[in-house]
Amino acid sequence: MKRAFRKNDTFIPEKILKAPAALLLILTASSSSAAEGAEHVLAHTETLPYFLMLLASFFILQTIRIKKIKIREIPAVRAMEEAVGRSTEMGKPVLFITGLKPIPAVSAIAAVNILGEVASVCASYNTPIVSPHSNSFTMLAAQEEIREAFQKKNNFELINSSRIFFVTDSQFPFAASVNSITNELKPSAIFYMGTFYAESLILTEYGQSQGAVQIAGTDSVAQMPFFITSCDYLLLGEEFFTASAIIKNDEKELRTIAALDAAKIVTMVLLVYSFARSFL
Amino acid sequence: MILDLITLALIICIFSFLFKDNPFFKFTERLLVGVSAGYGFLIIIRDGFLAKFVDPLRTGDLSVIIPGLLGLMFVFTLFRRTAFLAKYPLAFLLGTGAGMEIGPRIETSIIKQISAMGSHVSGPVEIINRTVLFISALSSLYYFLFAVRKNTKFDRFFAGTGIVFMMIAFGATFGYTVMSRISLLIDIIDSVVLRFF
Amino acid sequence: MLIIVLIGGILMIAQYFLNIPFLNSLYKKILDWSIVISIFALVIAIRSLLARQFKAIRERTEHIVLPLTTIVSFSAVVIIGLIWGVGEGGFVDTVYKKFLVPMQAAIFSLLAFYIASASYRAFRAKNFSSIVLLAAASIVIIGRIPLGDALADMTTVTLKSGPFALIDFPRWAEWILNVPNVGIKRAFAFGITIGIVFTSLKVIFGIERGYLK
Amino acid sequence: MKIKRQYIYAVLFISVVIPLATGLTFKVRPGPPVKKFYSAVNGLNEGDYAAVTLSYDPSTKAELNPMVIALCGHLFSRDVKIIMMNPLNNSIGNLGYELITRAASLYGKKENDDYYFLGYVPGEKSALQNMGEDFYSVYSKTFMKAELKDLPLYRDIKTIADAKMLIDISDGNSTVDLLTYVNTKYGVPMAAGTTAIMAGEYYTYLNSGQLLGMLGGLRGAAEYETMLGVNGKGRRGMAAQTFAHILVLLLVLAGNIEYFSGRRK
Repeated sequence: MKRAFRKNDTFIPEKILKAPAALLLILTASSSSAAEGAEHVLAHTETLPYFLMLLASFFILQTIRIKKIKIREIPAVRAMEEAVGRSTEMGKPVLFITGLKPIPAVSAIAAVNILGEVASVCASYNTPIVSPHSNSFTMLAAQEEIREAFQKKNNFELINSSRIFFVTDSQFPFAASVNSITNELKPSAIFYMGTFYAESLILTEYGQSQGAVQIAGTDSVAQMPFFITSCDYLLLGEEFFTASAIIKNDEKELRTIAALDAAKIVTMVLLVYSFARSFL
Repeated sequence: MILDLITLALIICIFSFLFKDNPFFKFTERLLVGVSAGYGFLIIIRDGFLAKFVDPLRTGDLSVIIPGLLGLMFVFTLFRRTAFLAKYPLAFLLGTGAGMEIGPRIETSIIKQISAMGSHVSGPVEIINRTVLFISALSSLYYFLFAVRKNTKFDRFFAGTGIVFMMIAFGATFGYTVMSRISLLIDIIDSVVLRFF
Repeated sequence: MLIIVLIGGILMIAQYFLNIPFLNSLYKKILDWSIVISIFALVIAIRSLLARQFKAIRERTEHIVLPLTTIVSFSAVVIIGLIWGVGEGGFVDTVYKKFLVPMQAAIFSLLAFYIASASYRAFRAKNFSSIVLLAAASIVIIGRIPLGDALADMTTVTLKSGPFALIDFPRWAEWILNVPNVGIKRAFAFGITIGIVFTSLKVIFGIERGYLK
Repeated sequence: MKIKRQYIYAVLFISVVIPLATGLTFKVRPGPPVKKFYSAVNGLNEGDYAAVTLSYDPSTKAELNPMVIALCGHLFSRDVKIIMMNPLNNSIGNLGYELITRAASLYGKKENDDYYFLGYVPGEKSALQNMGEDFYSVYSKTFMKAELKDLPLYRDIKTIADAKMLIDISDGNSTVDLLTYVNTKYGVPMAAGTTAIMAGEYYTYLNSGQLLGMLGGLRGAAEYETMLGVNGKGRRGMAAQTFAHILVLLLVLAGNIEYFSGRRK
């Protein structure tokens, strides 16, 4: 099995990818009509064609070679490295807070992915990273991610001084504790990534008052205004899910972003169709 | 009564943090962390360990041994040599978690919402409102496109429209939230502080 | 390891779209299983919490009372709870009602203060979009308090079609919440969901591998 | 000149304490969502059953308790029977029981006759679905452990669809679940009360007519109390809200004056 996982190789070889891509395209086209006849096997038939469309755009853009995918610049992504650099200059650790929703949730997976990228920047800048958690799964995944990032850069000393730990799983005691940690460490860069609830402003206002550069990324729409007012940079909406791919900047990852665009254009078309229908 | 006084004192300790970080706040914070972690632990023992692990074992449902073993692998992170075993339960969680969220998400956040945009409208006010709603949704979706946007006049205008609408929505959310947050303070003052006067 | 991710992911997607009883019951099982796994993970997490406190005591990085507070309060709650249970009216229940709930409310209410300082600092009319943000926020802020009603009552004129308020913050606020706000919320829901689906697909098909090698 | 944070905090604290301590009240004008809510509840007849689900955490009780109190009063005064439960949130049970008991004693209503409190059952969404098939497959006992089989409720209510109305008081997305599993599927009319933050999202459902009415935040509670002609926590809070909101506006203004005067230099 080991041979299948060469460096820079996706899990599934590209040749195999082409077959489902073609199949999916046909399925998408035919599913909306076929679904009606097959309700005893299929559930959620109104959702299925849309899902197949997403799947198709995902696979198709994996196989088509686009010469150069240029991603629009996202200030928050560029600011991440600068923020770590600033911490290094000031000799302070970087603080990374993951959201309250624990790991089987996709927002937590995305947060840990970004944590990995930030950690590898930290490893090359020789800056420790501190991350308090409110959930054990997220903590364990973060530990693995950070160990991996520092080992890759052969920076073994900092694994120990980088601290990933659990505080408590209840919302406001966690917020109070993070404020206390912020006060103790006086970090010059704080990252907030994941799903946040009301505690967002408690965390960011205090971090702001301590003069830290704050970069946030979240999928909780209700909290975005507060991240905007109290943080320096924010990964809005789906930018949060693509950030780790943009930092990595490898071709396969960029292709998934192009696929995301394609899926969104289809959604926009559906929206236009639905809007037009409302006048009939 | 004594309990209420202790609560009041601890609340004052928490509010004192607004003024300056101080030992009293630190003490209260540590106390809270300990108590809430302990309480959370007890709850998961009752609702998780006993209800989802011990009870099924008692009734002869042996399938819970699988997550039990996966869970035990986490314990191996305590030893350097076996730490890699933690990746197996994580892989299980990542895979199933990623798969679970797809279907319901699409249904509630996309399919239902798109069809809500297609409900019938009549009368000039409704038509204008629906059009504004449509433009705000479309332009902000456009703003978030990553790869296909080119720097043209149309692009700047349409994405700019998206930003303006986003700002309106964010401003409104902020404004409305002020009320929620002040309510919390009112409640605390009303139910705890003013009781003693 | 990636094969676990792949199979788990595909099975879970399939259970949503296919009417196969086995998969549906597997889905419910797996929900329970993650809870069982989390118990073991929590043990590690609690160890990490306590180890940090003991380290602080050993290395004297802070006053000894602070880490001791956490250790003692944690152990007290856990030991008492394990012996006498967490039921109605017991010690743990009292701690929850008389201590945890009001304390959480107190920390929650810090937000009232923070939202005030955030509004002082952040709403600068720097450019067009921040002016829009400021205007929308102000309209809703006034529209939600009796002052807005009073202004509307004062400026009401009677037209042919009935009374009409010239300055009607409550109604404007209502419109903003009802129309552009809903549009934006929907757009975000679309974008975020597509983002979530693609992140899931990347995980399932092993494109985003991270530490799972 | 920059205003120190601590001063802002102090002024805010004072501007909330004074109106509360003096018991000042202002007039609020009910808006359309609350008017709709009121008339929907008023449409219930004597002896009808209304299901009230509490789906919030004690941490948001500040905004939602006044609604529950006012709603219970409204329903009791119209002799509507209440089935109160919290199937989607485990932690609100005690508080909810306390609220309804207090309201009942004001109107001289008897537990397990004029009102029922059923508490929490595990299962969340699947519990909701089952309520539509057979109510007693989900609940067999009340919160205080009385057997439902022996109560009048058992005779009148077979499924959730026998309730004339469902009112969800929530701080999250639970109303959406109830709309899908109870309203759409079994046709029980629904209304909701929610926090100010969530109200923005609920307008979608109000718009589409899925919700008959909505109470949004403390303001919603205050409007509702005004329509009922009672003087509750909602209206009392609105005076403090007014001062605090005006303070926030002044702070925004001060911030901008500071910004522009700083830029001119």
